[in-house]
Amino acid sequence: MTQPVLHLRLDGFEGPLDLLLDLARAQKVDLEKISIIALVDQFLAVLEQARRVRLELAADWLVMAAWLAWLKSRLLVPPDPAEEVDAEALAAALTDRLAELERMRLAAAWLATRDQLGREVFGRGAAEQLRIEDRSGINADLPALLQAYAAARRRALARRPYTPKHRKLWTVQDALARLGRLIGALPDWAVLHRFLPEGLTDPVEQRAALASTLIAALETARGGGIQLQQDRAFGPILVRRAAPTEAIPDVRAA
Amino acid sequence: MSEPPDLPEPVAEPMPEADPALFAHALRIAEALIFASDRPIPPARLAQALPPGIDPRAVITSLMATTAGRPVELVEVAGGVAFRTAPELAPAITKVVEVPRRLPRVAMETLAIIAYHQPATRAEIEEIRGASLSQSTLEALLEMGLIAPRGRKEVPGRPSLWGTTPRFLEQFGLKALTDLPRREELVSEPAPPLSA
Amino acid sequence: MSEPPDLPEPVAEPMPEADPALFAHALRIAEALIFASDRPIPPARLAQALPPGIDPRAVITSLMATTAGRPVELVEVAGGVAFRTAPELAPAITKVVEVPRRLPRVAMETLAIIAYHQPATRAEIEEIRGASLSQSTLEALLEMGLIAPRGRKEVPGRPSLWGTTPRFLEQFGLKALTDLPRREELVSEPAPPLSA
Repeated sequence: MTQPVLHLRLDGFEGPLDLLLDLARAQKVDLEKISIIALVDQFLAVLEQARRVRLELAADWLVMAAWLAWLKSRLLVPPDPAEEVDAEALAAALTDRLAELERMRLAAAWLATRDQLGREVFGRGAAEQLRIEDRSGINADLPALLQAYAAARRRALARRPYTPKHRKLWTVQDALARLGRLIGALPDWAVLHRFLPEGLTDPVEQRAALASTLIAALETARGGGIQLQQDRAFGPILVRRAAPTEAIPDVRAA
Repeated sequence: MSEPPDLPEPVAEPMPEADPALFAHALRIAEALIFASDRPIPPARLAQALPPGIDPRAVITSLMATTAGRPVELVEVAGGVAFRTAPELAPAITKVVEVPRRLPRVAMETLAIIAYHQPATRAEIEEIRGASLSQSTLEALLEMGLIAPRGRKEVPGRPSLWGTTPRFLEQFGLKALTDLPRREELVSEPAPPLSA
Repeated sequence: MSEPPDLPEPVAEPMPEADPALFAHALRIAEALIFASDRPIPPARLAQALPPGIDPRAVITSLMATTAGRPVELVEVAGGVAFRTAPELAPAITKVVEVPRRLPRVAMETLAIIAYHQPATRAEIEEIRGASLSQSTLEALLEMGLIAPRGRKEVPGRPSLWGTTPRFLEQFGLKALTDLPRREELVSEPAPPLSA
């Protein structure tokens, strides 16, 4: 085997596979028929020389070297039926990888021979605009129109100034007058509710009238005109005309 | 408009002193170069590519004469020459792409209010929308043919009344204005009671 | 391998049943349409522009015949037809028109691997080349529009898959990917001209 002239320019190779392909080509035979053992020897020789010059070598080179040394040892011993890995198959796989890299190199070279756009041939430099945009159409449908109407109306209505509902409230004066008028005709205890004005349906107005009537009753009781009585909290409030002598203590009790 | 910059009369024959084969080659170069350039080629730049001794203006003149009336003509444009497709072929080769416009929200609301309350003045539309309305919105609707003036209202200032057009019905797929849903179905119109 | 997509034999005469004046008009339209575009025009796009009843392939065939040998020729490329300058005029054109740099060898090899193994992951490309691939190489190809991502591979890490683009076909003047030499044809000649 002639030792190829090697100048240890590993930097010129794109990795171990690149060097292997170069060495395989130097065997000047079909890649399918290269001698893997000769290839391994050449690769290891190149690496050995390289390591003599400089110690540091990239890990992928060393991994490939170790794997190739192992592969060579397997190829040299007779095949062992019990062996899990078939050395011949591994060697064939390596050959296939080299062949594929070679094919891709040739494909790249073929591409490089083509007339390239912008180098050897030129297309139209200033393309003309062939699209005309017609913007006369309107993108709007009936649902959108109705939604717009509803939205505008709702917004306008929500924006109207707030005018509170007019309320007719039963004043304390009204209650005093009504109480004074009715109490004279009262024979005995009566529920305070009976002194509320009639015809009130609004709950707010009803509660206001009750409050006015209670204040009017308390006021009248303080003057000694009536007596008030409530047996328990939230129980009915009772009213009766006061006997002139015993008015005051009962009011305190309420 | 733009006078040919110092171009001689368009005659199809080469300059008398030029070798015909060389001139023919120059024509080939000029045609390819002008085709490939992304900008109009001024005579001075054309000269750089031509064989020495060939007048670029003679080449341009000749090329203009031979391409006149062809589907792709050599024309003079800003500071040079360029190939352009013949204008009369534009309808055949251009593709019209419809890009419908979306109506802005204000325009859509205004249109809806005119549809339901027509004829309506601008002030009435503003009252119903509860917001002021720009003249440009009305003008846009007018320009799109969706609304049209319907006379004037006999109140001080005599404001224009607006109504929708047949184009409006067409756009929204309506046979008649009565096809529109009733207002009450869209908005519950007196305000809902505000109870305590 | 790559049959021209159903193109009849290149004969300059129109389809027998076509009205000659109509066919001449169709030729004008086709020339203008293809000339106006900087990208190849597929026959289907051409058909849209032609008068009804005109076979776009007959028009293409006729136009190819009349422009053959002219400084700007009609060629089939990337699934359509485009006008291209004749290669022998390149030296004159490049005196004026700027020419991009040649792709470095690594980029050309990567492109070839992607073309033949697409869709391929970066790891697969590295495996075939037996060397790591710099990001800048991939980015350069991407930037030139020659490759494009083609989804992700459903393996751990979900790496991107890469494939070639129509622009790749245009760049190298290929009608389709099937114009690439078949793998069996990629055998080194007795003295391989490739060297590291």
